[in-house]
Amino acid sequence: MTEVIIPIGPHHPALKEPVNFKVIADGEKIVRLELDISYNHRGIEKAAEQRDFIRVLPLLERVCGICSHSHSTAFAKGIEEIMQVEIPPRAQYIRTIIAELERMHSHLLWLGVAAHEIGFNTLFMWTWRDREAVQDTLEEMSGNRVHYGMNEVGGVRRDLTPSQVNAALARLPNLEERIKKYADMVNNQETMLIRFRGVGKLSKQEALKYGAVGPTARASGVDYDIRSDDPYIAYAEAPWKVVTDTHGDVYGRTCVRIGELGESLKIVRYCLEHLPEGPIRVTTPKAAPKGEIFSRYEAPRGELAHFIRTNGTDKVERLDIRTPTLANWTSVAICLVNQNLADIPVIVAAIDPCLSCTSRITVVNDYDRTEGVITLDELRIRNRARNRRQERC
Amino acid sequence: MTNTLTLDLVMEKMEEFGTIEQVRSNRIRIITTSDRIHTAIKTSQELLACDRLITISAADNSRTLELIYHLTGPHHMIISLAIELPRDVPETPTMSDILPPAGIYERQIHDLFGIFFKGNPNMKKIILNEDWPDNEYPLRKDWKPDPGTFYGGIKVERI
Amino acid sequence: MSVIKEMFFNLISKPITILYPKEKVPIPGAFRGRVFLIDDKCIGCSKCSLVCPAQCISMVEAPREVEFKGKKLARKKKPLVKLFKCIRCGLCERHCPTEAIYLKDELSISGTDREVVMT
Amino acid sequence: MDIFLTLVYVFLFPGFLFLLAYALILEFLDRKIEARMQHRVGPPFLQPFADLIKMLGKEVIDPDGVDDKIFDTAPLVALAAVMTAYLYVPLIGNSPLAFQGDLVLVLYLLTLPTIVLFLMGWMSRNIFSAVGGIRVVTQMFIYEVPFFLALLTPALMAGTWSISEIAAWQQKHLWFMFLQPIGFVVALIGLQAKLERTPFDIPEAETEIIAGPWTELTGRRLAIMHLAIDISLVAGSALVAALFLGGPMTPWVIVPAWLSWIVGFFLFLAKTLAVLLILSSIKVATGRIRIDQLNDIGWKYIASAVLVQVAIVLVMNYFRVSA
Repeated sequence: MTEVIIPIGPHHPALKEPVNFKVIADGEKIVRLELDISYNHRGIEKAAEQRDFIRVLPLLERVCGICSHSHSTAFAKGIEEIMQVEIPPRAQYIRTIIAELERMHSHLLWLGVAAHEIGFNTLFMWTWRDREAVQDTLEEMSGNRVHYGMNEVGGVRRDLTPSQVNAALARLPNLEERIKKYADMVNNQETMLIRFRGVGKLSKQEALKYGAVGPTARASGVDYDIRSDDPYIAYAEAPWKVVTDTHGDVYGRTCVRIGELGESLKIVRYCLEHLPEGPIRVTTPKAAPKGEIFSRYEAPRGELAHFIRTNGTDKVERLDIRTPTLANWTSVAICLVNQNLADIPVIVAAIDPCLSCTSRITVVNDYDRTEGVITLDELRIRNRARNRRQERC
Repeated sequence: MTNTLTLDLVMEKMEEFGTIEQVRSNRIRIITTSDRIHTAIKTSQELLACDRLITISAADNSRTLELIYHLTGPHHMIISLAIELPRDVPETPTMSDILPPAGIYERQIHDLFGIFFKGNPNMKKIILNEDWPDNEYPLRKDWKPDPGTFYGGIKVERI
Repeated sequence: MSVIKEMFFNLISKPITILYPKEKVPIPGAFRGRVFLIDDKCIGCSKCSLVCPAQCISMVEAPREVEFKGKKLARKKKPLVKLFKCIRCGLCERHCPTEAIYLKDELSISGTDREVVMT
Repeated sequence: MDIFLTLVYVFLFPGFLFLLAYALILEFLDRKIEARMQHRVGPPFLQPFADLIKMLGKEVIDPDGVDDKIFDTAPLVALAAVMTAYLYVPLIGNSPLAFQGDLVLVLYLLTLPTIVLFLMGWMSRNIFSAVGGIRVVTQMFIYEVPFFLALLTPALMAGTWSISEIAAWQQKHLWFMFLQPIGFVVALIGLQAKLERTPFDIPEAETEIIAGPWTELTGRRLAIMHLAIDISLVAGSALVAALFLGGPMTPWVIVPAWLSWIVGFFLFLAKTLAVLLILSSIKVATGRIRIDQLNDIGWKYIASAVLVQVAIVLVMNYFRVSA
């Protein structure tokens, strides 16, 4: 059959995110893939250079909806290191709790979306119902379900009252039982996830060669987890282990993510029970000394790297954000070759792409008052004109 | 050799590429020039077992354009190779032949900083929209959105 | 087949969805909802408008006699929050010296005109 | 029955009026069961009816370069085919229109919507619906043969080709569900595939090819095609109920005719709802499989299972005839 170019377009139902794949398929087999990722680029790196350290954190949280705490922690940790400021242990523990709760809610969300990709909506509904427990805990602690605003240069903005700690601990046993149920469902119920087996295989050498990060790499046996390689905040003290798998395909990534859910729950329980007393933040100087730091963080999707360069003022001279999804795109393109068409959403969803992470610049041109936008009613006028033209001819 | 990588080991292996300093317990920074960067990365891959490129960071310190290649490996140490490029003609050889993930990073840096990577297979625009005017590089310090040009989207006169 | 067992168990148990208009969604006390200002505590130092990332707090002329740390103070202006632009990050509450501006857990933020005046 | 009663039978009570209402009720029950199994609340009772009316009122958009006359008539053909198929299934005792061979006619009429779906996909000049159309046809080839075999084996055993007589035959002997369990299971799987419900909704996999052949259907065309699929759900489950669960008759004869009709009607309702419950739980419990996986499952397991069933039936016939 001749080669067919199928555009999996910017607003594809499988991937509610603005990415465009031009898939060159021969019949049902994929031959080549062209990737176009930047549809909502918001200029966060340029904008970050104009904001002082207090106002840049809310901006950095909005780089990505699901891993907002990752970006603000990576940045705050970097700046504190440049200022040589040691934040109190209680703040470290609170940051770890929020980080691991965010990882749990991100993985549960992914499990639901991956099940939805193969039409298995029951698991989608159940995982998102269980995710509510994590969301409620986060909402109690930080005041908001998504953008937690817990981080500040020099510590944490809100303290955890004993009632919040007990309420969170009360929710963990039920969550633990649900995670065991999902692990058992994935491991020995074959028919459930038959679509995940042997799809999008990535061998260990390929994962290393193409720079895969996070669960995508760990599913191929690469033991690459920043929390254990370069421990930060409270990961050195909490008892946990890196979850790896050898399958390398989408099924392996599912097992890794469910394993990580269990590990995160253990970390959260440990941190909640051993929350040290003491202050939650330290007053830091307004400006950071001239310096440069490469701050790494293990976001739910993989390794997040903030390259921060400061020049003595209270603003950042250069902030280079490399998000995990950007690193995983090359390995996705490799996994997709000669898979068949029906598996594109499953493989792409397997790296849990977060598109708002990968693209970050848009310039709204306010000077000469023209805006690149098309209003809804203009769209309707054009449509009606086209229909009228059709009826006449 | 792979589990710990001490400063002097790196010193002895990478001596001829440029000055080496230990920035932090697990960070080593090497400052070289753009013509030796390719061999520097190749030797660090073979001798220092750095098999993974974390990212290529680019920065503009208003005198020159800087590129920093961050490499790491099973030894959990980060080797950062920094090079400086002149502002008028920023040229450097591509690394995508020895480090495949570098392809996407180089295209992104090319869009935002205008650094040309000789030998990169497809240098298409990846970050900015299609009708972004050419040779306008937003992340450079001296770049201002001048009102005359049109930066994309569909032109609608604001009422 | 534990999935089948759980399916039929769900069939007979009460669904978990909260029927929003009838049943109220429980909002925890610490929720960052609408911005409020205690007028007699505000000393018009415009720290909140400086620190606001969305720049939606503008200072408005509102001369008033205010008592601050025991001393009488003639305040010239007070903050006005455009609630539509406010991203509810809580930075103003964090940096206000006299805790005059604060976020309550009120979910419904509605207003009549474009620039909603803070109550 | 004289002409007047037949007309009432065809148009009013167990006929089209009741069929439209019952199709919407079954769709409501299907969505409600699925929702409750997923721990959700599910739609209100009149939701399918509201969807139908709303879709009928929506603007009809013709894709460029498509002959809109065919696009309008194709759903009507599917609807007509499925409604007539419904009439031959016994509802309140023997259906008045029954004749020798109406089982084959019903099976043929039930495949017409699939052909129409393929045509819609192929005609709408859109890459996604073209791929969807191809998938509809490949899926039809895979499940059609086992489905027909599974439904024809009761006729082999009962010795007649009319559905009503097969149902009557079951009153004197066991239900075919017990006599031919494999056939019953394959019939259910085939029905699930014919109605393109979740394990087999490969043609309209919304995460891969948007809505497959349904992509360009808008307004009243979508409403009619959706209604056709609902009615084929009713017709299919009534057919399976009649062939395997004994249909609306009762073993002991009830003297007053109208009482036996009512009892038969309630039996019909109960059995179709039972079949619906099984179909819904299959839909909730599994995820969509790929077209090539369906291919090897279809031919390896389902086809061979039904062939075994046919062999058993032939052997039983041989002994019974000789004994």
